[in-house]
Amino acid sequence: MSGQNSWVLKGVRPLGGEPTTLFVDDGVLVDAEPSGAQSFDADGLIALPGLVDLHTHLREPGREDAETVETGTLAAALGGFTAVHAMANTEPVADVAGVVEQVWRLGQDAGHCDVHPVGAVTVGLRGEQLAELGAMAESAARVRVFSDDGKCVHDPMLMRRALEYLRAFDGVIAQHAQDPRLTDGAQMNEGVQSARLGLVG
Amino acid sequence: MHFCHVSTAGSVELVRWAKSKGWNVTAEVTPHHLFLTDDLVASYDPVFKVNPPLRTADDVEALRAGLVDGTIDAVATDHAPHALEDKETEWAAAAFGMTGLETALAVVIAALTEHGVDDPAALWPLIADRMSARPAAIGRLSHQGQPLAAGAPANLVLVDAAAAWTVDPAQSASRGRNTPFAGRTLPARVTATFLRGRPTVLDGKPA
Amino acid sequence: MNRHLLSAADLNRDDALLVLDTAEELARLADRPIKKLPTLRGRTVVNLFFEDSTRTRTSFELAAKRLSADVINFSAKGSSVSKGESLKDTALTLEAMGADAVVVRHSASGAPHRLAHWIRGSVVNAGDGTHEHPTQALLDAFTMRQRLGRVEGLHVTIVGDVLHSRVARSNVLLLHTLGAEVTLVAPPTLLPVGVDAWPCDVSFDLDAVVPKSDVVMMLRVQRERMHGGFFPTTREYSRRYGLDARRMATLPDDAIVMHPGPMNRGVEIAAEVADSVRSTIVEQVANGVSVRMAVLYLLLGGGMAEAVESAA
Amino acid sequence: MSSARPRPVSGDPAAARPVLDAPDVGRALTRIAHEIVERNHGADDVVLLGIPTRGVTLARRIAQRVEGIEGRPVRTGSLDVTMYRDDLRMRGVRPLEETDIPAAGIDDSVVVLVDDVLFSGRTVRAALDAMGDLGRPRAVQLAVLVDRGHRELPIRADYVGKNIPTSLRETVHVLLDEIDGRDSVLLGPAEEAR
Repeated sequence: MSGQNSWVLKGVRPLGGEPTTLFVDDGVLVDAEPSGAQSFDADGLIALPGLVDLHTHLREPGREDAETVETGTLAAALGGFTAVHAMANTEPVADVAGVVEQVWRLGQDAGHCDVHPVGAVTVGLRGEQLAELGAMAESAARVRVFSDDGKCVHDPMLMRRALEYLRAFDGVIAQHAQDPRLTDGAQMNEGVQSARLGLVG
Repeated sequence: MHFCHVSTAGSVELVRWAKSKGWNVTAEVTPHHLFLTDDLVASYDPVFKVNPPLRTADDVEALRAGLVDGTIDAVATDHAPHALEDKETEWAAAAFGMTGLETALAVVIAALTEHGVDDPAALWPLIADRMSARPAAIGRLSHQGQPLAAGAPANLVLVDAAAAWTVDPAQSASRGRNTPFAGRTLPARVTATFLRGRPTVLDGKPA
Repeated sequence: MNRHLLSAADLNRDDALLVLDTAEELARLADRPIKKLPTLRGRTVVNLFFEDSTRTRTSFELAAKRLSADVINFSAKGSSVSKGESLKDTALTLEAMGADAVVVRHSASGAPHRLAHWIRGSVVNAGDGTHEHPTQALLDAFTMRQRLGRVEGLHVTIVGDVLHSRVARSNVLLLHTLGAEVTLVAPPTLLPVGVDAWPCDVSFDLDAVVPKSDVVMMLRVQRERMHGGFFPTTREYSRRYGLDARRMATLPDDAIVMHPGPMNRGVEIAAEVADSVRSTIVEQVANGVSVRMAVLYLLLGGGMAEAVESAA
Repeated sequence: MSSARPRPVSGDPAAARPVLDAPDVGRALTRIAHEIVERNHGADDVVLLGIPTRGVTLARRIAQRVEGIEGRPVRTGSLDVTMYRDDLRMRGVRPLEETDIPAAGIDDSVVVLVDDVLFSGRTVRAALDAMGDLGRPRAVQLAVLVDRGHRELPIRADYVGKNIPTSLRETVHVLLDEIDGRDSVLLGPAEEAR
């Protein structure tokens, strides 16, 4: 029996194409109209696959005053996202299976969109020692994207080891590429504006 | 390797060069780097403080071109909400970061339109690829970013391309009020979002 | 003149000349028996100094008191600010105390601009980080006009750590507005990227520029810069960019030497130069009071946020 | 380098009718000069202080005449009252005019304030305040070219070029050769209520 997740989307324009009708049966796109589906008069709305964001900061755990997984994912849904990646610079840092699973579960509970926690590349984002990348990959969160975002993994040997190690489970490193020595105390883009405003570029 | 928040013309060149070598690299750009420039910092309003920082018009142009020609694979918001007190300070003491989830699609549409990609037949497939298909692939998400065809999970978004709207931080679902687009009128509004057929957003409001 | 003085760029040519002319009249006050004018009686001026600077603070305090204003010195050390109160709360506190004007010095560039959002009164930038110091530029221009009769067309050379100098930034802007021709001389490491967009020339060779200068302004080399890797040694800096007697001798006859103070004698300026007749360093201090009186009068003298009644 | 920019003549001079022509102005100033010398038994301790802007010009003209009479120059200067005005808060901030006090100062002198038109008397009050910070004159007298009545303060002129009864909303324009290219005193029609 078609449940609440069955739809007849009338008059949608997939990727801006000609208006047509899309059928959804129990959460899956199908070719024919399922019985008992709810109808939705799209009237020329553009249909796109749910947006995916590789890079967000949902602040939970640690800075729930700035955002929670619930408020962040609701904002994502309102922005058209059906999946977002949550960066590891939370408090505590998401550098162990326990924290990534907590974030993943918070996403599931909120239900606004899929939350894929990003695992830290190094312990505490300190750029000194590889975090337990395998444990995070095998965890319930199935982490595949790893990043020290907010900080740059600037030790070339450590980066090489991380890239090699991740090949075991098809992981990817999202590098916040920024040489810390060249940007020490930087406040804005260095150029005509920073020269005039007296801000370190 | 995937490069976060590419923000300068030079970086676009480096990614283009790396890809020409056949290396397995991908790159993302944020909506604010596709749209805003560093002259906004003249107000010293920390809402414009972000890392990597807002750049020059030439950088914006190069990023838009890189996104269109595929050198840059994906748009990613780097959504960075902050508590009010972390932003309402003098510039040097303010936290880096901007919210972006609720404005991303509209800003990217505005940026691409300004860049000349205004034919719907070109615009929407480009957005579907750079904001759904490719990021899903980079993130190894098999069930997201699929073409809207039978068999795919019903993860989709319905967009009213004609609805312009004005950004009001007080209305945002995000706890962060630090959107750099406050007061700006942007094109296109999300009407509905479906997560595996379940509506998470209807009529522009939480379902 | 608009309500605040945050940058030298806030002053167009007429505003700047108005300040200088007004300051010239107010300077006469110095030789009167009673150095007081009633104009700002009942107005409250707050000196909000996050960076301690007795020189600038006393100058502003004297200026305000000579106009009969009530002055409150709010130093960051002894106040809630040192207990980590935010800039915004400090501003709201001052607003609650009915400050008509806040003179603010802060180590962060742009702090006065933020303050201006939270305060109904006028904000005067008394130096913000490495951004600007508008009243210093005004008193420098005043001193030039006093000694050389004009500012327009003067060849002004500013020498030293331009990168970190709010004095240099304000001077370049104001001198350009007033029609002077400015040349910056510094080691390349102490010039900001993007300086070529500034309305001035740039040179690395002090000896080539000095003979053509009507004014040479030596910038202070801050102690913390001396080992910041910006130049090899203080000695080398002083040899290439310091103003010693030999270099001063190559100056045109009536050229003057300026320095915002406090000076590093023997580093950017030699003792005999600092004490020579060409040096305007002492006058600059006195002129600072007149200029700051003029600024406070022009910002506060009229009705709130009153535009200047055009004299034309 | 002084900034004494003449204040604009408000209202439309063209529509006004002359009440004093150039010779009248000259004769009035000559009479005032004689009265000053007579009243003060000479001009040795007299200091003529013109109130900018037209008062300064008039003070100089009177000084020339007094010098003609006494054969010795008389001390002259100018006294800007802007900073002492009581209407600063209501009106916009005004640029300052020049204050130029003779080197010997005004202590024990007879200061004769000179202005073009005496009206409410507030300008003279401001001048008196200003002088309080400059020294202690033996006496202060007031010379004006025109007294148009409507005093708001207990102030009267010692020497008056001409009394001209006016309605409150009429305007009096004093034109002087050095500033306006001709000598004349004009009475303008009542302006619309401003």
